[in-house]
Amino acid sequence: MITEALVLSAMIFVLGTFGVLVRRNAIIMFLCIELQLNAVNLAFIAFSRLMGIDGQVFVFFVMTVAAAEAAVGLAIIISVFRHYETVNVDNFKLLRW
Amino acid sequence: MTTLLDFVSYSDWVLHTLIWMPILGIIPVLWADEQRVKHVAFWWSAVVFILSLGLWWAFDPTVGGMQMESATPWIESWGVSYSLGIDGISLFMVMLTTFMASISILASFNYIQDRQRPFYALMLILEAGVVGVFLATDLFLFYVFFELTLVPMYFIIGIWGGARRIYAAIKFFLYTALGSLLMLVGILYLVYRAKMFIGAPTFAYSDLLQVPLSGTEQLWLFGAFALAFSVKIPVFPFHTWLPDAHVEAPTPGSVILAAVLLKMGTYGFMRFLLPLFPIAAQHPVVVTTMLVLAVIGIIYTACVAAVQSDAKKLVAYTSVAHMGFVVLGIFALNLNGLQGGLIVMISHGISTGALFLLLGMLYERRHTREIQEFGGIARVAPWFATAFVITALASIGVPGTSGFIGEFLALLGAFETHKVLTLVATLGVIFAAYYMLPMVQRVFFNPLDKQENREIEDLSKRELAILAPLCALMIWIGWNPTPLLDRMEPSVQVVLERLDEAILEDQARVGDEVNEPQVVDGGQE
Amino acid sequence: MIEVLFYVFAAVALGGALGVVWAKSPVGSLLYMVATLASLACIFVLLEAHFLAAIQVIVYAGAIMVLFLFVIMLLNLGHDYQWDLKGGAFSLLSFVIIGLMAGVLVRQFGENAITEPTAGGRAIDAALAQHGAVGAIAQSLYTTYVVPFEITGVLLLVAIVGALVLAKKGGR
Amino acid sequence: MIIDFSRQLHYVWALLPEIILCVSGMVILVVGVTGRYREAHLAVEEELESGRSDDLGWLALLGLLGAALANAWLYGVTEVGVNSMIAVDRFRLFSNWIFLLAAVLGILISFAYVYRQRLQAGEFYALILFATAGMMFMVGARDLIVVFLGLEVMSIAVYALTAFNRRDRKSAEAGLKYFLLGAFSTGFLLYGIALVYGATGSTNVAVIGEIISSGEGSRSLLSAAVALLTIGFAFKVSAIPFHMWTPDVYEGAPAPVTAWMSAAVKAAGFVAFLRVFMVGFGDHSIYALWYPILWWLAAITMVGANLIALVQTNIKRMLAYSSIAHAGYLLVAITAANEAAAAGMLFYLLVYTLMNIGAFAIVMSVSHHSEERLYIDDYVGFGWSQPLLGVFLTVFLLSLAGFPGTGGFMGKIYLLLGAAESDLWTLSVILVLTTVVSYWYYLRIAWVMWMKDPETEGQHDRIIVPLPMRFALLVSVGLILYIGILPSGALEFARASIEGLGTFGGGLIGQGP
Amino acid sequence: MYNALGISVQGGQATVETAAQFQPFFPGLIILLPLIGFLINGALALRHAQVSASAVRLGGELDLDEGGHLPATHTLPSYVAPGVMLVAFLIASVNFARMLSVELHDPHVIEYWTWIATGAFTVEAAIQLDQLSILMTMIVTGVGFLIHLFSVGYMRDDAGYPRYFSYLNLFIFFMLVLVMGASYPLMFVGWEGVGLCSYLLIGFWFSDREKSDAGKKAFIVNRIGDVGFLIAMFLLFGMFGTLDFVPLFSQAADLEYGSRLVTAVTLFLFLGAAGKSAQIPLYVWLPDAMAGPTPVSALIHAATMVTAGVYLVARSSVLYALSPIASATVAGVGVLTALFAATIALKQNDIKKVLAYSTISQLGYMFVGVGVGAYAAGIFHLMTHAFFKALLFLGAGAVIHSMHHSLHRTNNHQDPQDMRNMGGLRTFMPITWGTMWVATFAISGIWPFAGFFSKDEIIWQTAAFGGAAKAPYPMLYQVYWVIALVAAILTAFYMTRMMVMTFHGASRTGVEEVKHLHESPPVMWIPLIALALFSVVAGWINVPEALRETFIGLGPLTGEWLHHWLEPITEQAHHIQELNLGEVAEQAPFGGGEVTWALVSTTLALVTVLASFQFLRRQNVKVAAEDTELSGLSKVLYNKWYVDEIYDRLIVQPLIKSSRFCWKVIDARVIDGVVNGVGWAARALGFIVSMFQTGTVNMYAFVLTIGALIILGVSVF
Repeated sequence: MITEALVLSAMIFVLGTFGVLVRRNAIIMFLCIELQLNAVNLAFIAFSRLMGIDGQVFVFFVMTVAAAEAAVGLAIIISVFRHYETVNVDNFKLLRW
Repeated sequence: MTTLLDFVSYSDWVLHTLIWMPILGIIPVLWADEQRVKHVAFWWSAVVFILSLGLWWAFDPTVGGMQMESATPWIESWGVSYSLGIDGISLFMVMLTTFMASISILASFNYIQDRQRPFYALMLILEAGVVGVFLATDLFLFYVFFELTLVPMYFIIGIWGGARRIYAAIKFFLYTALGSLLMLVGILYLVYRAKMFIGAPTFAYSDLLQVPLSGTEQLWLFGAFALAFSVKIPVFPFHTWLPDAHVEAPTPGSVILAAVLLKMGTYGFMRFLLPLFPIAAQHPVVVTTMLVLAVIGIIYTACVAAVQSDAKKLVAYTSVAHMGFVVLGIFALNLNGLQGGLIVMISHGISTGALFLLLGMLYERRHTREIQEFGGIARVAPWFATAFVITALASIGVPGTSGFIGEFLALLGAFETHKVLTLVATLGVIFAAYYMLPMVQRVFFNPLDKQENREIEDLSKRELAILAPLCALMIWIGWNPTPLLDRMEPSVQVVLERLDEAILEDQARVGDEVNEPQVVDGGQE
Repeated sequence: MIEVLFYVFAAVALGGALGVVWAKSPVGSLLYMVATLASLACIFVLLEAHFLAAIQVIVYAGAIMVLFLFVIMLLNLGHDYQWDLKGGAFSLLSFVIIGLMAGVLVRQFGENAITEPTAGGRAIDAALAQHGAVGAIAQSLYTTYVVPFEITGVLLLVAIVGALVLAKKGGR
Repeated sequence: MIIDFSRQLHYVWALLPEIILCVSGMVILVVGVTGRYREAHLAVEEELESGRSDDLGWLALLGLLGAALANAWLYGVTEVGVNSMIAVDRFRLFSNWIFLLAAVLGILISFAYVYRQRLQAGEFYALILFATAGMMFMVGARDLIVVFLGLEVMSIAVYALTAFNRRDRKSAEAGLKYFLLGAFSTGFLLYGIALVYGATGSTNVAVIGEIISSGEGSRSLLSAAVALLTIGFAFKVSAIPFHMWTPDVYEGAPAPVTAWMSAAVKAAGFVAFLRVFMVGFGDHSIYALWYPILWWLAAITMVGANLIALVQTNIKRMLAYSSIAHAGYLLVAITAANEAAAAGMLFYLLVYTLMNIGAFAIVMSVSHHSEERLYIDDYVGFGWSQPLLGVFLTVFLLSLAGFPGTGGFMGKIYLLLGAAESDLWTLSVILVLTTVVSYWYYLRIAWVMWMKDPETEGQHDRIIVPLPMRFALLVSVGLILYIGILPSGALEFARASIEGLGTFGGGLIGQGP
Repeated sequence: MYNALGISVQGGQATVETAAQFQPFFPGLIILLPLIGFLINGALALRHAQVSASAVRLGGELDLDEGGHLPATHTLPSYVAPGVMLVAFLIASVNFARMLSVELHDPHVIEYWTWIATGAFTVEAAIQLDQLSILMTMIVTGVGFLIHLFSVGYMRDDAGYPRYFSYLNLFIFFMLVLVMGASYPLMFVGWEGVGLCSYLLIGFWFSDREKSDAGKKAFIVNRIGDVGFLIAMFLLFGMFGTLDFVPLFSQAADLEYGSRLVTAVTLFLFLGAAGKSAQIPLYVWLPDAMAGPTPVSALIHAATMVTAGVYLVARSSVLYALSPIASATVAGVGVLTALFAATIALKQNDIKKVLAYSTISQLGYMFVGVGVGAYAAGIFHLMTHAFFKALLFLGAGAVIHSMHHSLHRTNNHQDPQDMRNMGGLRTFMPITWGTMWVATFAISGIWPFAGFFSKDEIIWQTAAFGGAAKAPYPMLYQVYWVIALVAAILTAFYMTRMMVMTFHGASRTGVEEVKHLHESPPVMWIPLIALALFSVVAGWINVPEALRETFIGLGPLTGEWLHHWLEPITEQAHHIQELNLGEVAEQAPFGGGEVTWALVSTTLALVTVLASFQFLRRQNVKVAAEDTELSGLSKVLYNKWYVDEIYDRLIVQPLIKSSRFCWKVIDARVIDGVVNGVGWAARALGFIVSMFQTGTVNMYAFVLTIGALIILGVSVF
C-alpha cells in the first residue's frame, strides 16, 4: 500500500504539473500547485510509514507553507486583477522577450 | 653614470617606479586645469622616460637571466606575487614604451582638443599597463597587465576616435580579450600542474618553468597562449581588428597601439611561449604553421596594404606585415632570428609609430586621410616630406635604417631552418616597396594640383621635436645596432638553451621509455 | 479491506485531480479540489496519519479552499465558464511530458517496492499508542522541530504582511 | 561559548542574528503602522538627497547592524557536533555577511525610491529584513525542513516585494509570474525532499551524507531525489532552463528590490544548494550522478544567458540575463564541488553582491528613482554629464565582466581555480568564451555612455544621488577595487569559511562528459 | 655552435699584417667626404625648400632669375658638391698611387666598428682596399667629379639645385660604400642606397607624375633584384658562417666545382646584379630612369650604379668560376640583353632613350665578359664605358640644355629631347659635336678608341671560351659570340643614327628657335673634353698581348696592364677555371686568331659607321609633330617589343587585381565576414532563444518542466 500511495502521489503530482502547464486561469494554476503540494504530502506520509514520525511533521510544515502561499498568492492575484481586470495569464505580456 | 645610479640605488626602485609613477600621474593630470593638463602629462611621462633611460647603464649586458628582480607576495594562497624583473628581451620594450608614450603624449597636443584630462589619464594608465606587461615575472601579474591595457585603449579609440570608432573599439576589445581569456585558462592549467608538481600553487614564471609537461599538454597550452599572442600581434587570420582599430583610433592611440601594444604579443612569444612550452614550440608542425602564417602575413597584408585608399589603413596593414617578420624571426628558433625579431619590434615601434604620427599631423592639416586627396605636398612642406620619406624608408627596411637590420637578421635566422618559406618571405621586401612608395609618391610627390594642399603648413617646432629623435633613432640603429644586440644576446641565449635542453630531456625521456620498458617496480619514481 | 478502501479513495483523489485540471469554471475546479483533499485525508488515515488527516480537512479543505473561493467571488470569476486550456499541440506535448515524468517517477518507486511497515512504521505505531494522534506529532514538533516551528511563525507573519500590502486597495 | 544544543536556549544563541532581524522587522512594522504619516511634498530634492526622508530605513539598518554584531559574535562560539539542525559554522556566517551586506546596500539605495514611489516604508523594510532572516535560516540549516522553511520565508517575502509597487502593473505582473513559477518549482523541491527522506529516512543533510556514504539508502529514490532537488535549487538560482521568470521579474520588480534580490536571493540559493549537495550528496557515488547534470546546466546557463543578454535593450532585463550568466559561472563551482570551488563561490557571491547592487544603484539614479529611462539608449552621454557616476558604473560593469583590477576578476579566477582542481577544463573554456560574449553587452553600456554623442543635451542633468546611495556606491566601488587589487584578505576569509563544511565529492579527475 | 659548417667567424684581420707595406691614406675620408657634402647640401636644400615652399603656398613658383643674384643656397653647393668629390678623388688617387707602388696581394681591410653582432653572426663596418675596389673608387670619384662639375652648369637654373647636389653626394657616398665595403651586407647597404638615390634622382622633378612613376618603378624593380642578393647572402651565410669577403672567398676555393649550392648562390647573386645592371628581364626600369636630370643619367645610369652588377660578379668571381651553369647564364643573359637592347635602340627618337638602350646593351657586354670568366675584361669595359657613356650622356645633356633654352625662350612646347626636332646642331655646338663623335667611335669599337680594346676583348674571350678544352657548353658560347658580333654592328649603326639625326643634316628646330641655340658654358664643356680624352686613351691600359706583339710600338704601356693589376682578385677564379676547363682556345670557331678577329670587328664597325652615315645623312627626317605612324617591325621596335605592356598585363595588373581581391574579398568578406558573422550569429541565436520568453506563465512552466524531465531522465537512466 505504501508503494501504491507513492504511485498515487506521483500521479497527482504530474496532474498538478499538467494543470499548471495547460490552464490559463491564474487561480486554477495555483490550485494545481496546491495539488502538487498535496501529492508531496501524500509521499511524505507514505514514507513516514517506513521512516518514522518526521515525515508527518514535515507535512505539517508543508501545510503551513501552503496556507502562507495561498495568502500571498491570492493577494498577488487580486493585485494583478486590479490592473488587468482578468486572471488569464495570457494577458500578462507586458514583460517578455 | 653607473656610479651615480648605484648611489641612488637605482636598480632597487626603478622597475616599480616605471609602473606606478604613470599611475600616480593620474592625480596631477586630473587635478590640472584644462589648458595645462597636456603639459603636465607630457612632463610626467617625460620624467618616466628619463628615469627609464638609466636602465641602459644599470642593465648588466653580460647576464642572461632576470635582473633587478623583486618579488612581494600578493595573493599568497594562490601563489601570486608582485614580482618584477627585466632582461635583455624586455629592456628595450620597456624603454620603447616609455619613449613612445611620452612622444605620443606630445603628439596629442593639437589632436586632442576636448576631454583632455581623461585622455591623458588614460594614456598614463596605458603606459603603466604596457610597462607592467614587459616587467612582470609572475604570470598572474602579467595577465592582469595584459588585460589592463585593453581598457584604456578601448576608451581611447572609442571616445577620441573617428566615425566608426565604436565598431573598431569593440572589435579590438573582443578580439584581443578572446585570445587572452583562453590564455588565462592555459595559465591556470599550468598553475594547476605546478601545484601538483611543486605542492603549492604558484604563478611565478621561474617556478612554472620547472613544471614538466607532456607533449600533448604542451601543444594544447601552446595553442591557448599562441592564440592570445597571435591575436595581439596580429598574425594573419586574426588581423582584421588591427586596420579598423588603427584607422579609427586617434593619432596617439594608433602610435601606442602600433609601437608597443602589438609588441606585447611577440614579447609573449619570446618570454612565455618558447620557454614554457619548448617541446611544442619546436614541434615541426607548430613551427611550420607559425612560419606559414607569418609568411602569409608578410605577403598577403603587403598586397592588401598596397591597394588601400586610406593612408592610415595602409600603414596599419603594413604593421601586420612587419610583425610577420618578427614571428618569422622568432620561429627560426635561433639567435639570429630571435634577435632579428627583437630589432624588428624596436624598429617597427619607432618607424610605424612615426608614420602614424606623420599621418596624424597630415590629418590635422587636411582632415582627410584619403591618399587621392593629396599630392605634391613635398613642395609646400619639405621638412614634412623629408621626415616622412626617411620614416617610410626605415619602415620598408632600406639598409642604413633600423628596419633593415631587423628584417635581415630575422630572415637570416629563418633561412637557416626553413629555406623555402624564407624565400617567399624575402619577397616581402619587394612588396614593402610596392605598398609604401606609391603612397609616398601620391601624397608627397606628383603635381600639387589641389588648392587645399597648397595651404598645408610645414612641421612646427613641436612636431620637429617629436620626429627628430625618432628619425635619428631609425638611422642610428641602422648603423650601429650592436649596443642593442649585445644587451639582448645573453637573454636570447637563455631562451635558446631552454629549447635545446627541453629537446634533450624529451629525447632522454622517450629513450627511457623505449629502452627500459621492463622496469616495473617504482624504484625510479 | 484497507486496500479496497485505499483504491476507492485513490480513484476519487485522482478523479478529483483530473477534475481540477479539466473543469471549466474556477468554482468547479475548486470543488473537485475539495474532493481530492478529502479523499487524500482518508488515505492519510489509512496510512496512520490521523492528526494530519484532520488538519487536511480542517485547514486545507476548510480554510484554504474557502480562501480561494472568496477570491474567486471577490474577482467575480464564479460565472466564468470559458474554457481556458492551452491549444491542442501544447496540451498534447505537455501531456506527453508529464506522462514521461510520471513514468520515470513510478519506475523509481517500483524499483524498491516496500509493502510492509518497517522499523520507522512500527515506531509510529508505538508513538500513536503512547501519545495519541496529536501527541505523537506534538512530541517531535516541540522538541526536535522547535526551530522550524518557530520559523513558521515568521513565515505566517510574512505572509500576512505581504497579503496585507498587496491586497490593500489603491494607493495611500 | 560552546553550543551543543543540549538546551533549547542554545537555539536562541545560534539563531541570534536571525532573531534580531525578525524582531527588528516586527518593530519596524509596528512603527510603520503607528508612526507619523509623512506627506510627500514636491520640493523634496533636498530631503531626497540627504536621505532623511525615511526614518524606517535607518531603523532597518539599525536592525541589520544588530544582526551583524550578532553574526560577528557568533565567531566566538564553538559548535559541538556536526549533525545539529542549525549549523554554527563559518560557512553560514560568511554567507550571513553576504545577506547582511546585500540588505544594507539594498536598503541604502531604496530610500529615494520608496519615497518617490510612495511605497509603504514599514512593510517594505520589514519584508526585506524578514527575507534576509529567511535566507539566513536557509543557509544556516542542516535540516531540509529548515532549508525549506527558510526558503519559503525568503520567497514569500520576495514575492510580496516584487509585487510591492501597487501603482505599477509591471510590478504586479512580475509578482504573479514569480509567485506562480516559484510555487511550482517549490513543488519539485519538496518532492525531492520527500524522496530524500524516503530514501534515507532523514532530513538532516549531515545524516543523509553519512547514510549515503555508508552505502545505505535507496539509489533509485535518491537519483530521482537528486534530480528534483537540482530542479528546485536551479530555479532559485535561475539556471537555464529554469530561468524564465528571472528577466520578467527583474524587469518588473521595483528597482531596489531587483538590485537586492538579484544578489541576495541568488546567494541564498547557491549557498543552500552547495551545502545540501556537498554535505548531503558529497559522496563520490552520488557525485557521479549529479556531476554531469550540473555540468550541462552550467554550460547551458552560461551560453544561453550570455547570448540572450546580447539582444536586450532594457538595462534591467540585460542585468537580469547577466545575473543568469553569473549563475552559470557559479554553477561551475558547484559542479567542481571541491574546497577551492566552494570558497570561490562564496567569494564570488560577495563580489557579485557588491557589483550588482552597485550597478543597479546607478540604474536607479538614471531612472530618477522610478521606472523610467531604463533603456540602454537612454544612457547616451551619461558618462560625460555625470562623470563620477559614469566611472562608477564603468567599474561595476568591468567587474561584472570580470576584468583585472576589479573584484569580479578575482572571483572569476577563483571559480576557475576551483574548476581546475576538478579538471573541468572544457567548462573553464566555456566559461571564458562566454565571458568574452558578455564583454559585448557590458561594454555596450560603456560605449553608449562614453562614446556616443547625445542627441539631446542635458537629459542627465537632474540626476539625484541621495546621501545613503552615495554611501552605498562608495562602499561598493571601494570594496570592489580593494578586492580587485588586494584580494588576499577576502580570499583567506572565504577559504577559512569553508573549513569543516563537510565531505567534498569534487576532484573526480577526468570524469568529464 | 650556430654555424652550420663549424667555421669560426672572423673578419679579415689575418690580412692586415701581410699588407704592412701598403699605407692607406685616410681611406675613410673618401667615403666620409661625400657624406659631409650631402649633409651640408641637404641642410641648404631644406632651408631653400622652406623659402620656395612659401612662394608655392602663395600660388606661384620661386623664380631664381628674377632676383638678379642667386641666394647662398644656390651658390654654396656649386663649391661644396664638386669640391668634396675632387678631394675624394685626390685621396683615392693617393691611395691608388700607394697601392701601385707596393705589391699588395691580400686585400687591406680597415675595420671601424662592429656593425651587427648577434653572437651567431658578426659583420664589421669595414672597408676593403684592394685593386678592384680602388679602381672602382677612382672611376666613381673621378667620373663623379666631372659630372658634378657639369651639373653646376646644367642644373644652374633649377629650383631644386641644392637638393640635387645633396642627392648626388649621397649617391656617391652609397656608391663608395658599395665598392669599398668589406662584406656582402655592407655592399648591400651601398647597393640599396644607390638604388634609393637613383629613385630620388629619377623622381627629382617629382611634380611630374611620369617622372615620379619612373623613380618608383626603378626602385621596385631594383628591389626584385635585391631579393636575389638577400637570398644569396642567406645561402652564403649558411655555407660559410660569415659574409666578409676575405674569409668567405678563402673558404670558397675549397668548394666542389659546379655544386648546386654554389650555382644557387651565384644565380641569386646574378638576379641582384641583373636588377641593378638592367639586364633581361629586369632592364625595364632603366629607359624610364631617363626621366631624371641628364647628368644623373650619366653618373648613375651609365657610369657607376648600373655597373655595380658587373662589379658584384667580378667581386664574387671565385663563386662564379665554380659554377659553369651560372656563368653560362650570366653570359647568355648578357649577350641577349646586348642584342635585344640594341634592336630597340635602332628605332628610338628620344636621344636619351637611345643612350639608355645603348647602356643596357653595353652592360650586356660586360656581363658576357664576366660570364665567360674574363672578369678583368668585364671590369675593363666597365671602366671605358664609364668614360664614353658618361661623355655621351653629358653631350646629350648639353644638347638638351641648349634645346631646352631655345624652346623655352620661344615658348615652344616641343620635346627638347626628341632627335626629330634637332638636326644640324654641329654648327651651333662644335665642342659637343666633336667630343660626342669621339665617344661614338669608342662605343662602336673602332681602333684606337677605348671601346675597341675593351669590347673586342670581351668578344674575343667569348669566342676563346667557346673553344676551351673542357668548356661546358661550347656551342652555346659560339652562339653568344655571333650574337655579340651582330650586336656590335647594331651598336655602330644606332650610334651613327643618333649622331646624324642630332648634329648633321638640315636643322629641324624651327626658324625662331635656331637663333637661341648655343654652345654650353665652359663648366659644362670642360668635363666633356676631359672625358673625351679618357675615351681615347683609357683603352691603352689593357692592350692585349697579341695585339701588342702584332703592332709593335702601338703603346708605351705594358700589355694587359689591367689584367695584371686585377690579378690578385681574379687569380683564384682563373685558377679554378684552368683546373676545370683547361686552357682557352687560341682560335675562334671559324678560324682566325685574336688579331684577325680584332681587325674584322673594327673594320666591320668602321664600315658600318661610314656606310650608315652616308645612308642616313641623305634620309629625310620629319619633325616629331609631323612624323607618320610606324608599322611592322619598326613599330614593334619603336614600342620596345611591347615589354612594358606585357609586364603590365602579366604581372602588374594581376598583382593589383589579386591585391584587391585579397582586400575586398578575403579580408573584408571572408575573415571579417567570419568575425562579424560570429557576432551576428551570436546575437541572432540570442534573439531566437529569447523567443521562448513569450511572457506567458504557461510557456515558462512548460520550459521548466521540459528541463525537469530531462534532468530526471538523465539522473535516473
